[in-house]
Amino acid sequence: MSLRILAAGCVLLFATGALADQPSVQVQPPDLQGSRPLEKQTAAAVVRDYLESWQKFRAALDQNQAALLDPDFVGTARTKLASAIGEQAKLGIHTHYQDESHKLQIVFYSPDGLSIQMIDNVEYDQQVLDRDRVLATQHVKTRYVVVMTPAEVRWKVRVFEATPE
Amino acid sequence: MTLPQTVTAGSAFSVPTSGSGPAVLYIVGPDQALRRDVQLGNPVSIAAGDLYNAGEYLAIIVAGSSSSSGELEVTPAPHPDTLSFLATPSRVPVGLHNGINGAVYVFDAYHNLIVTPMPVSFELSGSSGPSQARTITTSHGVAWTEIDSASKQGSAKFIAQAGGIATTRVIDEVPGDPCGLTISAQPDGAKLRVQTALVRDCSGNPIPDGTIVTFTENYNGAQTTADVPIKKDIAQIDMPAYSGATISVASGVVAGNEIRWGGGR
Amino acid sequence: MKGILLAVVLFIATIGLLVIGTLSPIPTAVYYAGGKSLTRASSTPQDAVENLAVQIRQRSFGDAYGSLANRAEFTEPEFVQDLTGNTLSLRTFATLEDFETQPLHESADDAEMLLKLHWSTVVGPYETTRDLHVVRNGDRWAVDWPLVKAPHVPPQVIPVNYLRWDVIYSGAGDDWGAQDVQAPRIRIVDMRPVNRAEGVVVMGELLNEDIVPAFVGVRATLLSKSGSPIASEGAFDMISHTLLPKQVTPFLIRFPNVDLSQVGSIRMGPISVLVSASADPVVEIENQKYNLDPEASLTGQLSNQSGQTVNIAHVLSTFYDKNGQLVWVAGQYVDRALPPQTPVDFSVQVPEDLAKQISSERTIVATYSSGNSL
Amino acid sequence: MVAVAIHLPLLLMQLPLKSYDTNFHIFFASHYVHHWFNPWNVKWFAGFSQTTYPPLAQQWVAVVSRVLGLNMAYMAVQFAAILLLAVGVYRFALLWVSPRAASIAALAAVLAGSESFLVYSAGQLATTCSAPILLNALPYLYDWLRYGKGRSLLKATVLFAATAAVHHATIIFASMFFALPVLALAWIDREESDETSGSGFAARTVAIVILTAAAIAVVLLPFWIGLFRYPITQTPIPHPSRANYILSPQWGINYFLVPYGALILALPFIIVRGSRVARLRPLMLGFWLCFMIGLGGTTPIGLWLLRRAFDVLTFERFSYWATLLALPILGALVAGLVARFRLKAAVPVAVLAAFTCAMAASWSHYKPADAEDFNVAPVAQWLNRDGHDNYRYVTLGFGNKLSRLAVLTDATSVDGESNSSRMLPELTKYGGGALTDAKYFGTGGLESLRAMLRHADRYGLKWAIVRDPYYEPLLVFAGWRHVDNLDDNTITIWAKDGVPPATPMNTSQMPPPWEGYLWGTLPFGSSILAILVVLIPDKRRRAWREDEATVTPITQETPLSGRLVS
Repeated sequence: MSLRILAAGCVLLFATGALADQPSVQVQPPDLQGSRPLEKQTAAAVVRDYLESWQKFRAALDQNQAALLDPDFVGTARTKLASAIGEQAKLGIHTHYQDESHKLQIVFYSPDGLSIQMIDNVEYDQQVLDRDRVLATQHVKTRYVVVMTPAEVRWKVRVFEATPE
Repeated sequence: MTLPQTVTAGSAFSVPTSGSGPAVLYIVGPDQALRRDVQLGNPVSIAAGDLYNAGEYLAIIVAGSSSSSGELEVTPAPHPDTLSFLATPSRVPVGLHNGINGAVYVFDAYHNLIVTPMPVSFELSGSSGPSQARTITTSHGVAWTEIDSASKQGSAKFIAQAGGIATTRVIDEVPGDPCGLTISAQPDGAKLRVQTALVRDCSGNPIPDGTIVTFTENYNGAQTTADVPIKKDIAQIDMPAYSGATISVASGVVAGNEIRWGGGR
Repeated sequence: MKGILLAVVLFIATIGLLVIGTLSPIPTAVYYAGGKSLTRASSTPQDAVENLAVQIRQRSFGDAYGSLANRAEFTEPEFVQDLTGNTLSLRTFATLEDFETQPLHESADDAEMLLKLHWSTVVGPYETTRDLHVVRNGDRWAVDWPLVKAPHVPPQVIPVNYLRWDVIYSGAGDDWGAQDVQAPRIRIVDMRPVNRAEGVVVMGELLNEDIVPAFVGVRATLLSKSGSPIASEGAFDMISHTLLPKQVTPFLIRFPNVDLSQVGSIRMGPISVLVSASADPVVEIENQKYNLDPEASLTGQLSNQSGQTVNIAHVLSTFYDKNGQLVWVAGQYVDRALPPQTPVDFSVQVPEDLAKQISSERTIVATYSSGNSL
Repeated sequence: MVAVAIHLPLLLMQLPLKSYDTNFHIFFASHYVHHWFNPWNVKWFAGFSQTTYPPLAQQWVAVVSRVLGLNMAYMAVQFAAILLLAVGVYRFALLWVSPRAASIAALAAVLAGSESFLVYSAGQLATTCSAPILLNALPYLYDWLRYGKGRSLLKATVLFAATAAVHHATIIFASMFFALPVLALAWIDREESDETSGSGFAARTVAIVILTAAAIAVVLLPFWIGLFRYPITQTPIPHPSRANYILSPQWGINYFLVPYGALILALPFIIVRGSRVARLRPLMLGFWLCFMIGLGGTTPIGLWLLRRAFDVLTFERFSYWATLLALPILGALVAGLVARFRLKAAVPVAVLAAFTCAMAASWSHYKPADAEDFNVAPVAQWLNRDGHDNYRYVTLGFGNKLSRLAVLTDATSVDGESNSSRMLPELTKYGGGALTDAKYFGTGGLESLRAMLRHADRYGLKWAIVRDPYYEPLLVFAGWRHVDNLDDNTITIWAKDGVPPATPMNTSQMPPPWEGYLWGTLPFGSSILAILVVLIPDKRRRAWREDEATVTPITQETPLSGRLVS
């Protein structure tokens, strides 16, 4: 019940954010695997940190600055994104991502408490630019599987992968 | 440009193109960005291993000032290559129900999470007693289980296996709290040597050396205490020898027996 | 003529101000001069004791020794060792911050004086008291220093059979899923908040449930009735941070200027880290006696059972009432080093208002041995 | 030439780096190098504003460092100050004595023990830079009071403002000792020449006071705002210059014998000469008062006059100012002796002066600020790697290397060397100075250190970098773990587990951007303006000098000086 309230709260919170060029966010009640109960503070922190990671992801891919990823991404996710940024920079292109909506659901909380898996049905616009020249724009609707692991003061994205719906 | 709807990570594929003249093909996604010079009208070949990160990509052909684009989805390779096996705890008391848990994330050779369901087998085998095994099918690329710890102490192998790939963790199954803690005393010069019997847990496992045993001697309103580590299965200490003193023992929250020196037990 | 007069006035003023400044120095000058007042002729027992204290404060041990009446009974190094310890101890680096004297008895030829020395050390202030016999020698008075000779540790061989745990971590880097040793399991087995005049005090006991040593700490956060945090503090040095398997430590956390009536709940945050550690030294706490008079205190001796000198010991005592409920946690640093097999006295003070509730106690000792920190 | 011969080699050897405060000034300068218009410095005290200390000398170091690097830039600015001091003392002395005596005074300034003491032992860049500017302002003050020249008013005002921009204590305290005698002199000279009415003189005095006060208020506006918002309420920190030098002879050597040197022998004669010659009396009285205050706690006069400020100020600078005030009279004395006894006087005086200078310059070798020199680079490298700089640190036993480390590392600390800039209650409540030297401040210092370690979590304080094993017991009992060794195990690193990464602190004290722009513009601008206005030619200068020579009372009242001048 409390998670439903949390979900509703998140929707409200982020729906108001949409007015300020923020994506709309809908958090669905968890459909959990795993024996560990998920506290509402943990769920809220994971959602908050994930949405913040999108902002850093957008900025890093747009500005080709891998260092911007550091506070929010770790492990495979950080390595792959940083590698893509390096390739973009080498090709002289950059990518502007604008996420429009997220539908989030937590699906796994590992019994040791050291990983949380989330599904994000996301819609975003992807615009590839060669310096200031727009090469292409695409509206993308896909599903991300996200694995987050705790760092010292926040959850960081460790797996960030678009998968077939 | 005619794009395949999906390609498998790391596989070779080609993109047929139409028209004529030179152009540039970009394949851009969050995890990878590729560029190929192409001659329009000829197919563009992407070699095996060139596009290996799963995800949504935007493919763009740029010829002069015009461009066309399309979506391309790269899916993980179907065969597992790496298992991220989170097994905890590294030490677990013996005889604990669901005391050991493991979660496995299954990745392909390019560190893409394989989200198609597949069976993962877990097996816990200790130095003594039967092994415990179970098979779990992954959901969104992850499978997990919980297993009881054995009743005998020792190192247990916790193995996760999927698609022929196995990963092993070692779990130390350690004794529980001391059980039936008893002491005895003998005079040792002017002192009293107090020592425990062999310190065991309730399953008969010896309590590891270094575990603290607290001796307390009360005599005539004065108290003498010492926190003594177990060495070679027993703990011992020299205490003042007062006739009529009571000496008790405890370890953590477990209390042992009490003896009276000079006044019988 | 006017000019000469001005010069004379200025000379006189200068000399006058210098005399005033020296004979009646301002507090800052007194502080740097090393005492409450200047050393002066020891024409009274009080002067003699104060002069001695000033010399100790200035660490002029040679002068202090030279002023003693009974200096023939011991050497200057023995006197210095009595003040600073014969091996590294809390005394070694203590500075005498202040002192008090109190006459106990005086006759024409001798006197008894109480000298309270307030020392400042890195771990906090402590106080020592000496009963001094002062004797008249002509028109001067001199102190008979009651030397406490350092216990002589007999030559012996103590078998070294200590237990030690070392930890090998998986190393730096991000190798997710790779196995690492987990932090030790610890548990708060008792906790009680009390209201004191200075604020809220949260005390309790922490147990290392694991089979490996734990480096522990406890933080408490006071939450208001609405759930908002009021204050967050740690146990600092009122806990034994290294806990061997199944060892219990008391802890005490102070929240100055907070009233318990403001507190709705308390969030406890124990932390534990797996560390390399040694089971030694074992310190036996002998002859603990709880005294109500003259002031409530727990006294006893510490006896170092290992072969290694303990330079500084911190005695931490938990006091319970007759129902076994926690009443108070108190600590005391011991200013003398603990040589092997040699008892050293300690005394832990208890607040007078709680003294009568106390029925039993439990004491542990946290230790520091120089050069053993890594 | 003497300044070049003596001080240039010492500065090229970077001798001041061993002093107490040099690294502090370099640290401030290093901030201005990177953040000229943002005085908020996160590296100390979990964040503090550099508007708490006048910036001009440090800003000049920052500017020159673009060419020479920070260390040599400091030396260059210090050298410029020494040269300017010779000029300033000469010009100031000319108000009182003959040109020959003024020349000797200027020479003595270069050799003065207190100058060398402040430059090489104390490292007080701000004091040694501000005094020369003040001295150069005083002749213009005299000129304005005597003759009412508008140019002099402008020059005096601008130079006073520049003095304030370098050092607030100099303008607040030293200006009294220097300006009041000049005011009195102008009044005396006015009476003799009867050029100006009393009311006119008073009006000029009021005018320059108002103008100067306004200029100082504007030039250091963010400083005054900060002082108003956060008045200094911290518990006084002990400083041995407040000791009684008779009762504590070791401090007497440090703060009296070394700075004054052979000048002590001349003190009675300075009093006598200054008393006998009416025109020198204001200067002598100013000197006497400053001298007496400079004795710190040796007399009660400092406490009587300064009250609470006595426990905030340090007194070596008063001895410095007293020396400068004595120099004109000393110049006249020496000039007289040399004129009378020629080489028999000149040689011993020169030897004594050289000895005074040498002793003071080398004092930092005999009584170094740090017992041992060591390299902080490995510590900086450690802090800068592996994310260590996500947390704050505190050093223990680093002395003034604290500032050097802060220049080299990106990590932030809860400690620092600028006592007036501190706002954290753990630092201001107990009467201790920098935490790194906590043990030298007795109970107050150690209480402060314990309070800070107790609140490590609050400040993201994870690292204690220890060079003095004295502190180890505290760290052990307070729950810190030894995690690393550096520099052949002479430096140990201790960590506190469970501390969250450092987050910005004290942001309510952060000056708004407009204050940053003022701070980056006005003080430095005042120095540029001062250079420009001083270049404006002074038409009456030569005539005034001639007047001065003729009215110098020495020539009138003493046969000795009469011979000297003739």
